[in-house]
Amino acid sequence: MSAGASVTAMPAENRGWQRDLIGIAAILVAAIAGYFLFPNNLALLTRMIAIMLLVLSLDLVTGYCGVATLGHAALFGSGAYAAGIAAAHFGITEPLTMIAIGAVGGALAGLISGVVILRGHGLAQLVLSIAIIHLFHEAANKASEYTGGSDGLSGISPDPILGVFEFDLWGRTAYVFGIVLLLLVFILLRILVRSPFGMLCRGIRQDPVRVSAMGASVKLTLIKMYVISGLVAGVGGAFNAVSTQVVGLDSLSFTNSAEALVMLVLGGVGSLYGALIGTIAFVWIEDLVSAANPFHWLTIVGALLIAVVLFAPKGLYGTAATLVERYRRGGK
Amino acid sequence: EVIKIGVVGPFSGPFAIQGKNFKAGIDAYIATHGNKVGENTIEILYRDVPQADPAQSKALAQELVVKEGVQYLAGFYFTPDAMAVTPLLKQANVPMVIMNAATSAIVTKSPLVVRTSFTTWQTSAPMAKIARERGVEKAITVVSDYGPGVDAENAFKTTFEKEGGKVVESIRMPLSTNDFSPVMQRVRNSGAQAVFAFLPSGPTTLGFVKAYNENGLKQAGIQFLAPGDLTQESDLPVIGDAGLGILTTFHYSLAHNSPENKAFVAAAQKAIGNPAELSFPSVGAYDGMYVISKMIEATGGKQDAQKAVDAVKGLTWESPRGPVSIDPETRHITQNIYLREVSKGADGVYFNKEIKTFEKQPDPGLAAAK
Amino acid sequence: MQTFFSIGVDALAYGMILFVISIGLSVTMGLMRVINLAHGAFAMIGGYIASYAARDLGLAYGLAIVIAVLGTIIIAVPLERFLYRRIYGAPELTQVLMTIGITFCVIGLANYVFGPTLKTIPLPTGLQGPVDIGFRTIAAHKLFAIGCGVVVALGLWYLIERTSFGVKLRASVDNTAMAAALGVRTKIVYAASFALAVGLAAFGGVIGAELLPVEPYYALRYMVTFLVVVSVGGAGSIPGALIACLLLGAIDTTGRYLVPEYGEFFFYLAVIAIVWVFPRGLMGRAK
Amino acid sequence: MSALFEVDHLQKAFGGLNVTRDVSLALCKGDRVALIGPNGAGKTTFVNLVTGHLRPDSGQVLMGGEDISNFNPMKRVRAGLVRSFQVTRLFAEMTPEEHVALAILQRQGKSGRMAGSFQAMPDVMRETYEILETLNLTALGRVPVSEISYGQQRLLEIALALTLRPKVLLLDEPAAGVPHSDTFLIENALAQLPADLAVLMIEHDMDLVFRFAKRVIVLAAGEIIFDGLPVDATNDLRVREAYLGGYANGSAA
Amino acid sequence: MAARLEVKGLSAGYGPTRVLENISFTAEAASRIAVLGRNGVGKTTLFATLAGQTRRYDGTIKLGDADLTHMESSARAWSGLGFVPQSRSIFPSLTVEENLFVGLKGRPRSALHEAYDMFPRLYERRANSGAKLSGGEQQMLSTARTILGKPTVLLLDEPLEGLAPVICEELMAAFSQLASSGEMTILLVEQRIQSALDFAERVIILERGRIVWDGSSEQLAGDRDTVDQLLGVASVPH
Ligand SMILES: Nc1ncnc2c1ncn2[C@@H]1O[C@H](COP(=O)(O)OP(=O)(O)OP(=O)(O)O)[C@@H](O)[C@H]1O
Ligand SMILES: Nc1ncnc2c1ncn2[C@@H]1O[C@H](COP(=O)(O)OP(=O)(O)OP(=O)(O)O)[C@@H](O)[C@H]1O
Ligand SMILES: CC(C)C[C@H](N)C(=O)O
Ligand SMILES: [Mg+2]
Ligand SMILES: [Mg+2]
Repeated sequence: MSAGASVTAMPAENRGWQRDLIGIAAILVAAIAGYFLFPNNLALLTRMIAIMLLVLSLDLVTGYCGVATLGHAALFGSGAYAAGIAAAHFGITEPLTMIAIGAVGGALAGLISGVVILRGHGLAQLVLSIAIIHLFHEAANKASEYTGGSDGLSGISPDPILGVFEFDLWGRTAYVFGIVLLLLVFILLRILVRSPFGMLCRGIRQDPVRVSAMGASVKLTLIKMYVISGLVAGVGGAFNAVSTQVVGLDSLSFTNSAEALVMLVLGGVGSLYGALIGTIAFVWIEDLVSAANPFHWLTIVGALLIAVVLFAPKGLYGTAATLVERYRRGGK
Repeated sequence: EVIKIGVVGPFSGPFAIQGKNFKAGIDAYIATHGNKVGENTIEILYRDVPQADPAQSKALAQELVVKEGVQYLAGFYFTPDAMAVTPLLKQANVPMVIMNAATSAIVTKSPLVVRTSFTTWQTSAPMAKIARERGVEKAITVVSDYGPGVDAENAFKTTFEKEGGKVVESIRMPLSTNDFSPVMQRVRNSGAQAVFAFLPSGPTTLGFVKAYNENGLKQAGIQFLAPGDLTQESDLPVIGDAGLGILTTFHYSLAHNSPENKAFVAAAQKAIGNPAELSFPSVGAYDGMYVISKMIEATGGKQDAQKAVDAVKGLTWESPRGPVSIDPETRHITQNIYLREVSKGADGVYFNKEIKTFEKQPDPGLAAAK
Repeated sequence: MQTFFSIGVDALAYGMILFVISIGLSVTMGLMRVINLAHGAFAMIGGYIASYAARDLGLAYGLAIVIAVLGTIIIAVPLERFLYRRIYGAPELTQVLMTIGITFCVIGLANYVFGPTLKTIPLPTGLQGPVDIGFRTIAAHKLFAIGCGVVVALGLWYLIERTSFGVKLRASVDNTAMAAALGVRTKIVYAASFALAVGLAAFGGVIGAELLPVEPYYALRYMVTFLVVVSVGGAGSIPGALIACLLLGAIDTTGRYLVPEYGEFFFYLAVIAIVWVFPRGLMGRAK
Repeated sequence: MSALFEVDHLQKAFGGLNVTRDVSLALCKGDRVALIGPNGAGKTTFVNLVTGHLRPDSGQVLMGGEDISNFNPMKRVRAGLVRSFQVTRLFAEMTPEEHVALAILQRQGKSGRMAGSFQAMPDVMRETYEILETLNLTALGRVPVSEISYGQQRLLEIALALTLRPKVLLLDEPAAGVPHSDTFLIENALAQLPADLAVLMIEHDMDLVFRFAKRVIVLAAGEIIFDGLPVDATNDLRVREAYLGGYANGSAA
Repeated sequence: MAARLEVKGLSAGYGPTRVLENISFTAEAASRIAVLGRNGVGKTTLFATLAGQTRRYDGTIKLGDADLTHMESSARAWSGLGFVPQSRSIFPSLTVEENLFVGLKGRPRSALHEAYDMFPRLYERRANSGAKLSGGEQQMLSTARTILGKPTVLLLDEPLEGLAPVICEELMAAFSQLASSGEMTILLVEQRIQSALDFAERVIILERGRIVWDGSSEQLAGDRDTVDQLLGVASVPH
C-alpha cells in the first residue's frame, strides 16, 4: 500500500511541475509578445512589472497567509527609497546593487510591518496596516533631506546594466531587465509556495489554532513570510526607482497599497498567476479607458470591478481555473 | 502637418477640478486662436495622473513621445510628476511646458523646461511685505506639511524677517487635517497679529477658513494672510461670507480687469461648462499654449526642442493675468503678483479683488535655494 | 487648565462628528459583516441631496436632512437588492472589490453630474456662528453634532441590544442559514439593516459636512478615517465605536494642538498602541 | 511508576462560575484514562487549561517533572502534549494527505523548508498513507476537507493527533459524530499506539469508554468526584446519579 | 399538531456534486422515523435539503397541505418544519436566552420557560454567550431552540452527540412524548443505533444517497444481515 501511495503521488508531482513550466513559458511568450506588439508602450509594461512584483509580494501575505493588509506599499516604497537614496545620495548607481539594496530595504520594512501588523486580528489588523503605511509615508515626507519629500527624490541615474546596456528612451533595456527579474522572482516564489513552508502558511491562513496545536509557531512563520514578501516588494520598488529614476511619496501611500490589493483580488488571491493576471488586467484597462476618456474613466473601472465580482467571484484567474477544472472533470 | 501636444494632469480623482482647468485653458486658447499655427494643425492628447505619481507620469510621457509622437509635453500639476519626466526630454528632443507645478527647482533639472505658471515662493513672498506695510510685527505661519507648504513658509518667513518682522511660531500640520480648531487655538495663544497660511486649494481650505471665524480669530483682529491657493475662485462660493476680507497674494485673479482677461474668461467659462469651476490653473495652461505656439512658429513645425526653447527665452506678452515674460536664464515666468481681497459682487458672486500690484516679480525661490 | 478644557471641547466635538458619520459603517461591518468601503459614498450622496434640497430648493435644514436620509435609502435599495445581496457572507476581499467598485462608480457619476466643486449645505441661522460657552467659543453646529451623536448612540444601542429586530439581525449575521431555518426572514432583516446603515451614513454626511465638505472624492477621501475609527472600537459595538471616536478625537486634537508637525505620527502611533493592547479592538465582538 | 504528566491544584473561574476547582491528577506511561462527566462539568476547559489555550487562575502543569505552566500551546505540543479538538479544526481547503504530511513535517522539524515538496519525500508519503489507511481515509486523501462528511473529518482530526507522536495524548470526544460502525477505526488506531504513551480521553459514548479505559476519572461541577477502575465507577452512586443514569444498569449486567 | 411529510423523487447536492438520488418517502403525522446509514451517505444532506439549505435538483417536498418545494428556508420554518442541524449552529455572539428567543417564531417571551424546563442547565447559563457553552450545552440549546417554535415536523440530526448518558435518556423520552402526544412528526438521524431503534417505529436506511431499506424497526432488529451489511458490524452491541 505504501508503495502504491508513492506511485500515485508521482504523476501529480510531475503534473505540478509541468504546469509550472507551461506557466513560465506563458510568461515568456507574453513578455516577448508584449515587446513586439507594443514596442511603443514599453514604459507602461515596465511599470506593470514593478507593480506585479508588489502584487506578488502582497499575495504572499494575503493570499497564502490570510493577513489582510492595506499597507503593503510600505515594503515596496522602502525598497524604492533605499535604492533611490543609495543612488542619489551615495552614488551607488550600479543597477544590480541598487536592486539588492532595495531588497534589503524592503525586507527590513517587511520585518517591521510584520511585527506590528501581526499583533492585531481581523479588522484591527487592517487598521494596524493602515497605521504603518501612514507612518512610513509621513516619515518619508519628514525626511525630505534624503527623500525629497513631496517633491520626489530625483537625481537617480543608474549605470548601464552590467556596464553594457544603457537605459534608453524607448525603455527597452528597462523592460528586458524587468522581465528577467520578474521571471527569477516568479520561479523562486513558485518553489516557495509549494514547499513545506508554503503549505504551513496556507494552513495558518485557514486555522492558526490548529497549526499551533501541531506545534508550529504561527507568529514566527508569518514574520518569516513577511520578510520574504518584503524582499520581493523591495525588488519591485528598487526596479521602479531604477526604471523611473524618480521616487515619489506615492510609492509609500495608502492609495498604492489599496490599489495593489484591488489588483490581487481582481486576479484571484492565493495564486501567483492570479497576482500577475490581476495586475495586467487592472493596469492595462486603466490605461486603456483613461486614455480614451481621461475625465470619467473611473466610473468604467468601477463598473468593471463590480462585474468581476458578479461574474467571476474568485477573481479572473481563480474563476477561469475553476471553469477549466470543471470542464476537465466533466470531460472525463 | 499635425503637431501633437501631450498634456499630463489630474483629470480624475481628488484634483480633477484642476485638470479640468488645464483643459479649459487649452480649449479657450484654441477657441480664440484657432488650432492652426502657420501651416501646422495642433492636436492635444490628454493623459490622466490623478494624484502625484512620478512612475505613472513618466510612463505616460514616454508613451506620448514614443507611441503618439508628440512634439511637446505640457501640463503637470504636481512637482514630482514633472520631475520624473525631465530626464526624458533631451533624448526625446521634446520641450516641456509646465502649466502648474510650483516648486522652484524643476526648471534646473533640464534646459528644456519652461514654466508658465508660478512658484509658491513667487506668490508667497510679497505677502510678507504687505504684512509689514500693514503694521504687523509678529506673525505666525500655518502650512500644510509638504513641499509647497514648506516653500510657502520659508518664502514668507525669510521675507518677513528681512523686512524686520518676527515670525513667532511656525506650525506645520499634516495634509490630512480636517478639524482645524486646535490649530486656531494655538494661533490665538501665540500672540501673533497675523496668521500666514498655506493649504493646497480644495476641500480643506473651507474647514480652515471656517475654523478661523468660529474660533474667534477674526473677532480678535488677527489678520488672515495667504497666497491665492486658499481662495481659488472655484472654492469661494462654498467658503461664502466667511471668506470676505481675506487677503491673498497671487499671480492671477479671474477678476483681473483687462480686455485680454475678459476675452479669456469668457472663452474659458464656455469651455469648462460650469463657470463656477474656473480657477487659476486655466491661465497657466492658456499661456502655456501661447508659448508652445511661439515655439512651433520658431521651428516651423520641425522637431527641435532646443531651438524651440531658445525661441521663447525673453518672450514678452500680455497675458490675461497682466504683462508677463519668460526669464531667459531660468525659463520661468516673470509676472505681476497682486494683492487681492475676497469680495462679493453686486450679483452675489464672490471674487478676488485686486487692490495692489507688485510688478515684474521673478522667482525668488531659485535664488534662495542657491 | 484653560487649554485643557479647550482641547477637551474640540476633542468632544470632533469625536462626536466622527461617531455620527462612522457608526453606520460599524453596523455594516460589525453586524452585517460586510466590509463596506462605499460607506463614504452613501454619506456623500446624502450630502449632495441635502445640499440640493437646502441650497437649490431652499428647503429648511431639518427637512433637507430627512429628504437626504430617505433619498439615500431609496438609492441604496436597488444596490442592496442587486449588488450587496451577492456579497453577504462572501470572503472579505471580494467585498472589498465590489464596494470599491461601487465607490469608483459613485465618484465618477458625482463628478459627472455635479462637477468637481465643493457643495455646501446652508445651515439655519440658529446653527451658524460661534456660541460662547464661558471660557471660549465653539461653533453652534458642533454643539448640534454632539447632540445628534448622543441621540444616535442611545437609539442605536437600544435597537440592537434590546429589540427583537436586533436579536434577529445578530442571529442572521452569525449564521444566516440557521436563522432562516428558525423562521427569521433573513433577506428582509438584511435589507432593513442595510437601509439603517445607509440612512445613518447619509445623516452623518449631512451633519458632518461643515468639517468634511461634500465633493465627489469625499467617498474615498475619508474612507480610512471611518475604517480606523470603526475598527479600533471593535466593529458592531456601539459603545466601542463611541469610545473609539472620543478617544481618537481626543488624541487627534491633542496631537494637533501640542505637536502639529508630528500630528500624523502622534495619531497613528496611538492607534498602534491601542490595538497593541486590544488586539481585537476596544470592544470587539466575539466571532 | 513515576508520573509522566501531572496536574497540580488547577483552578479556573469564568466570572462567578468556578469551572475547574482544585483539580489534581497524574498520568503514567501507558495509561489509558477516560475523563467523563456531565455536560458543562469542565472537561473541555480542563483540556484547554492543560494545553495552554486557556490560562488557569492557579495551579501547575508538569511534563516529566518539568513545569510547563508558562509554555504557550505550541511549546507544550513540542514537549509532547497533544490534543484533539471537540469541534473539528481543520484546514477547509486542504486535503487529508496535506494535513497529515504537514503534521509529519512539523514533527520532523522540516516544516520551515522553503524548497521541495512533501510529495517528493518518499518517507513522508509512506507514513502519511499508513496513517490515513489506519483510519480508512486513503480514498479521500486528495479530496478537500470541506467536501468530506463530518464523521470523516472527525477521523482526520484523530489522525493528526496521532501523527505528532505525542507522549501524552488528550482526546476530546474523538468519537462524537463518528458513526458507531466506524468507532472501531478509532479504537484500532488507539490500539496501535506505542505502549508507553499516556492517553486521556473525554467521551460520552460509554461503550467506547468502557472498552478503552483502564481507569476512569469523573468530573462534576469542576471537581473530581471519582478516580478509579471502570467497574467501580458504574457502582458509584454519585457517578450514577450525576452522569450514567440508566446506562449503569444496562452495562453492569 | 403533527403533520404529514411527503417527499417525492428528491435529488440534491452541492454544486456539481450530486449527493441524493431520487429519494421518496412519506412520514405519517405523529410518526417516529429513524434515518440511518454509514458515514457520508447523505443523511445530513437529506435533512438540509428538506430545510431548504442545499441545492435541490429535482423532486417535491410537501408538508401537510403546504408545498415546500420552492419555498425559502424561513418560509418552511413558518410552515412548521423544524431542523436541528448536526453542526448545532449556535449563534455565538448571542446569549443563550437570545438564541432561544430567535427560535420562538413570534411566540411570547414567556414561552422560554418550556426550554428551561426541558434543560435546567440552560437556565443556569442563560446570560452566557453561545460561543462559550460546553459542547453538550450547545447541543441542548440547539434542540431546545427549534422545539420552542412548535414545529409540526421535527428533523433531528444526531441530537444526542456529546450528551451525557443521563441526559440522552431524558431527551429521548421527551422526544417520544412529543411524538406520541401527537404534537410532532419526528425524523431522527442517530449514530447510536440502539437508541434509534428504541425510539423509532420505522427505519429508513440510506446508502450512497439512495434509500436502500425502509421498514419497521422490529423488522430491522430481527434482520441481522441487513444491519451488518448496511450499518456496519459494530453497530449494535453484541
Ligand atoms: N470562556 C468561557 N466563559 C464563560 N463560561 C465558560 C467559558 N468556557 C466554558 N464556560 C462554561 O464552563 C462550563 C464548562 O465548560 P466545558 O466546555 O469545560 O464543559 P465540558 O465538561 O467539556 O462539557 P461537554 O461535555 O458538554 O462538552 C460550561 O458551563 C460553560 O458554559
Ligand atoms: N459542502 C459540501 N460540498 C461537497 N460535498 C459535500 C459537502 N458536504 C458534504 N458533501 C459530501 O456529501 C456526502 C454526504 O454528506 P453528509 O454530510 O450528508 O453525510 P452524512 O450521512 O450526514 O454523514 P455523517 O454521518 O458523517 O454525518 C459526503 O460524501 C460528503 O463528502
Ligand atoms: C500648490 C500647488 C499648486 C503646487 C503643486 N501641487 C505642486 O506640487 O507643485
Ligand atoms: Mg466538552
Ligand atoms: Mg451527517
